[in-house]
Amino acid sequence: MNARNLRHDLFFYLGILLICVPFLKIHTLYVLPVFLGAWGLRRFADFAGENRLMVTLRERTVNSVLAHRRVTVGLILAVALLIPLGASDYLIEVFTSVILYAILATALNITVGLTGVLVLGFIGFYAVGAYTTGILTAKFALCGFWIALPLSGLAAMLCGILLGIPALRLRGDYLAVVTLGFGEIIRIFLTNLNGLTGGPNGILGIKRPSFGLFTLDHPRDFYWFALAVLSLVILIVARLVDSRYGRAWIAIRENEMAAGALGINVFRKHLLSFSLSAFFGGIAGSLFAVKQGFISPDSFTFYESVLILCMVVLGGIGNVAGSVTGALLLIAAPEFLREFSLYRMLVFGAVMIAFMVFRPSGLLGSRVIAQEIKDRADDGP
Amino acid sequence: MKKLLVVGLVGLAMVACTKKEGQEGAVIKIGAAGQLTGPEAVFGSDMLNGVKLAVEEWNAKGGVLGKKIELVPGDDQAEPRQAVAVANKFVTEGVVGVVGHFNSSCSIPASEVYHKAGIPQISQACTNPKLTDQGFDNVFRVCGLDDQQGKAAADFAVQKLKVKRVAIIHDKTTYGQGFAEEFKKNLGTGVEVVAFEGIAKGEKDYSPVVTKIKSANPDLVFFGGIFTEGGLLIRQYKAVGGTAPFIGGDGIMSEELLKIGGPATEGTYATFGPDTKEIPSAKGFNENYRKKYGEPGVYSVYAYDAANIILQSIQKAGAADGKKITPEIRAIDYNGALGHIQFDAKGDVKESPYVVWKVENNKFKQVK
Amino acid sequence: MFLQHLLNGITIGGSYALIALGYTLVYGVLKLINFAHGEIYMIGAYLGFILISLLPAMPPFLQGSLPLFLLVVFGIAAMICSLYGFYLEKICYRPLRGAPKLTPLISALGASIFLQNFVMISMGAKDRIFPQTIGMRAISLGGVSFTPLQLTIIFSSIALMALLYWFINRTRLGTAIRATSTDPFMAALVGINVDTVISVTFMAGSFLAACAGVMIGLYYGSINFTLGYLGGIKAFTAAVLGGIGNVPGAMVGGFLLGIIEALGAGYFSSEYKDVYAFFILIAVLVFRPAGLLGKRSDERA
Amino acid sequence: MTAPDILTTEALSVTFGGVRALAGVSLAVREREILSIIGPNGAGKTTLFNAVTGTCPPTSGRVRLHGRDITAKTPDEVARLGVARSFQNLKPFAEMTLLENVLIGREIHMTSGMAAAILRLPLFREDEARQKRRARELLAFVGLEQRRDHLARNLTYGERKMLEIARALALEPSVLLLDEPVAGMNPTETGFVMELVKNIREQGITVVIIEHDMKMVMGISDRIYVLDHGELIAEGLPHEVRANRAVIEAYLGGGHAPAH
Repeated sequence: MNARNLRHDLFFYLGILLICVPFLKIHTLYVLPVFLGAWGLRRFADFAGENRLMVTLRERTVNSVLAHRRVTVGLILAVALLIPLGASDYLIEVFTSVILYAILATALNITVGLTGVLVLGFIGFYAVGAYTTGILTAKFALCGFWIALPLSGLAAMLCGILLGIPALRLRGDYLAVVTLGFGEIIRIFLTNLNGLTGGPNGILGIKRPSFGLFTLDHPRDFYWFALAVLSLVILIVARLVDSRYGRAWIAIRENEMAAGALGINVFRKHLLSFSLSAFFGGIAGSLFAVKQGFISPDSFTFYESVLILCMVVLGGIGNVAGSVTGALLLIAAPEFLREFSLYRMLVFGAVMIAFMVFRPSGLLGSRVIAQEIKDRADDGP
Repeated sequence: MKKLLVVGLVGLAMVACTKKEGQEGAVIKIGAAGQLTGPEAVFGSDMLNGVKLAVEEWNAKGGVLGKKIELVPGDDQAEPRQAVAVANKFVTEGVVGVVGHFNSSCSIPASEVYHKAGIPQISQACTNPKLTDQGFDNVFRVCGLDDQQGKAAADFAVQKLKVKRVAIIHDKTTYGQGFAEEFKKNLGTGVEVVAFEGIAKGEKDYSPVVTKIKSANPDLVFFGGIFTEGGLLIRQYKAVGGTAPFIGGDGIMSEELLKIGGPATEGTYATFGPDTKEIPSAKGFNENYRKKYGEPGVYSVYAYDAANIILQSIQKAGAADGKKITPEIRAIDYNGALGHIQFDAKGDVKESPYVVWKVENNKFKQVK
Repeated sequence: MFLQHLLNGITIGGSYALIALGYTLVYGVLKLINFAHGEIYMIGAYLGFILISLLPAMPPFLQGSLPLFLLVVFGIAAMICSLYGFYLEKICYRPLRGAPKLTPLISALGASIFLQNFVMISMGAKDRIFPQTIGMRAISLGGVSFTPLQLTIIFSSIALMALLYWFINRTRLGTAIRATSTDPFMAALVGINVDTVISVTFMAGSFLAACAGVMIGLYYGSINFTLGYLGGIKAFTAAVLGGIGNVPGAMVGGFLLGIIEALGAGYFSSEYKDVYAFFILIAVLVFRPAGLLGKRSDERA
Repeated sequence: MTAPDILTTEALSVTFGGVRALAGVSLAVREREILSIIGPNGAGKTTLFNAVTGTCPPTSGRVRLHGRDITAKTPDEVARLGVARSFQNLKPFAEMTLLENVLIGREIHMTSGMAAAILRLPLFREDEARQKRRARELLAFVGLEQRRDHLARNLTYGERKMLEIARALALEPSVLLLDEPVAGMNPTETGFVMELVKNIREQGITVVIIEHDMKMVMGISDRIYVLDHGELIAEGLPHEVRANRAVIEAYLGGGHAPAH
């Protein structure tokens, strides 16, 4: 830490304090510990990076986890199944929300994680799915839940294709903004098409699904149903990733031109991942509609899209288990820290910046890191 | 290590929830739900303080059925998903009666959770008829309804102001649009509705709408919505040369309207309950509230009465059990700060006298 | 009535243009959309509010003459806001300069949410109301009525645009910015310190956004911490409409969007007012990504 | 009788805003031939490859494969028709293993649909196994088989060049376009690549090479075309081209006796 860059740091942080004063007034002093913390964290991160012990520790655990993959997945599934037995209704409700958001995060991960396409209006598909179920089962009672569920997925998929065809020809940040526009347009239409969507009053009295006589009214039953859907979605996505489709998507993310030269129709593969994402988004929307029983436009704001993106980023871009962990952290944690709910979004914003700068591959690391460590292990000492 | 991290977290959550919620029965819990944070947090805190005052008064007299009353606050941040989470939290913590949810888009989904758990819910401000149309026996409200409020505003416009041309604006929320539709229904044939426009809540620029309204040269402009948009509309309407007065509902009854709208709000009408500062029965409430929490909000007195109704019903029912309390609430003949309150079959207040207020030299005054 | 809509459109169009310039300048130099730019505009509005409510504490000579006081308010707000722009670039963009396209976008999104909530927590979530300082009396001239405030807003936005145009085309630093936006690699080769140029671009964009924020605060009289979200998207639409990366394009795009919105909401239905902006955005991006004045370049994927 | 033409271009030209990168180039590639295209830097060699493969569509002129017009085809269509290429500036899929890189080349030969992949049906498993076997053969062919599970990111420069060739061969092309395959390689590696190209030709694949390394060009080319400033200035057998006055001037800038 030579003098020149100490002086540089000093000016840097002093400047930040200066611009905080008009807003925080005397509370600016609270900002100081935050800086010291950030500065210390940064030093620790560098230390942890080079230190032999830390690196080997991380490698050994990733290896062990990868080695017996089946066991870890089995363990998690068992714990997830047992939760409703011990938990109170409130906690079951919270974990059901976690599951719904995990489905959404896994769906978004197909596009953001695999094909490297940033979708900002993803909540639009969630809304289309929810309202399709709401309209079909409650508003006009045309069919039962079991018909409405696939239809919701298909409706969202159709929107995905209609949006994808023009949008997927665009460059990264343009595409992100077009999808943002899509999300807002969906919400504005939901608010204004009173006849179809009930406008701001939304749709009431959406029934819970039922198998013959037995309806999933009790939170515990609905939790297991949602868990089954989540497991199915993860199975499908994991198997697709570990097949020609996953490889094609990752190849496109890596280098579109090279993929094209090898005979891959880049546009069609983009559209496939985009509409698959939309389909699972619609399914999650349908579950949300029957879980809550009442839907209105204010549940589908831009912040929800950002929340889901944050889960994917935090968990690890392109890592299916990462998205589930992200959902768990970002939905369950704030419930237990209810009194800090005011600071929730502030922390999310800071976390997104910190992760992009220090650890773009997220908590669980993208698939690549794990693979790389395995490589080094193969090379031997 | 990472997958184990996930397992650890989930395990921790399991442990956290297996321990039973505190000791049973030693305390009677009353829930108070509303938006305690966010842009309209002022409505949430008014409600919370009203309920706190009632609970403290009862606890001073030894609580109810010999047990202390514990107030459990719930912050739904004016968002339906959070409202359902708060409702479930109340059910788990063994709350026996709930005062709340402020806006309709929160009260309605929460009422389903309370209905399933058999816990009585009294809303102090949800004026949308749909809440009690659901046919839940445990759902009541102490405030008026949009149709009553709409009728009062329409009658005032037709009979007192004798207007012929009316423009209607609403903010496309469950409350705003419902109230605007009720007002339109009750106008009758003699009046021509020259405009019926929705605006986007949270926007700043309403100059296109007010320009369109001005060119329709109405005698009166009705606005269904909250004071923020109300103030902006009035201000921009006058800025483009509009002259007709505005009339709104309980949503615009707040000092904030005068601050945002500025001098342009002079002569604006609003329908609301009788002036709680004038009615004799509310004198006690106003003094105690001012001592503890400063100037009472428009809805504090409603929350105060709602809490008292629940506590009085618990005493009459002789048991802190939602199923027993609900019939007592339905049959109650209550005299409180708002005066005489009785509930009809659907759970609405039998008669809720709406009166019209007017802004005169920057203050709300009741029109006689 | 048409003239009245037109006037409303131009007033709001002026501030769209000022914010759009920020997007265009940053895009020119970094080929990146600065998602957090909308929040800088919101912070400008709040700084305007804080400074104006300090009026009583101001020295007497300022209290006396209104224009001088306003000039001081605009100046200080713009200065502080450009520092916000500087730190935004230093913390969220600089470390990610070579990173894949996705990372800076997400980091900018995080910055946007952080700034919004920073202001919400420090200044409260309730709307903040500007004290009524400037004459609000409506003057009507041939069926069109407007307030002196509207005139000051229209003229000052045009003056600021002229100032930027002069800065970009007539000063050494301006030329360096243009050089860097055409080819950063070559610019560095000929000795331009690309990092300082990028910082200056962010500060210039924030300076203009701050002025737009103070204007909007004065004109509408009430501001809220979510002001930046919708304002930002609208301004970005204006920048793309005019041709992203093209300075005159942003100015034209801003006024055009303001007028289209005013006429659309005035004559069709105001419920879909925001939808017009989003439709234009998507239509331009898909059918003519270079925008009206921009040069055709391979913007396609 | 000389072999029939497999790939021909007719008056192909490409202009980038005023700059004529290719000016009316007409050349013919014969079946199972090793053809080299040489010329000084900036002569338009890579532009020719881009125009042929559809990476950058030509401003005028025709490209024909087996006599059929493929001028307007997109790069992936051209690849599917059997024209594979490697890139001058390497483009491996860095975050994927070597096996996966080559499997991308096998993509157009795969038959299993989404349902089969999700349900892990025998159709899927056999398809994957078959393609993996072929991919490993190709990796072995270029000598990278034992590192098949390593990330492409960790390869040396020479190994990346080999991977590009293996990936291109995975398309089972009829024509292979190699853009400077031995640039920056030492003599032993160059020799290995020369053997490789001969082998590829044995398997019935026509090879067109852009290259500056004269030892390679003269060593294995059946015919040579010479490009300069976007125009064809010479064509013929290696020894003819070596003695051609115009070629020497293009390379050495005139006034020098041919190097013996």
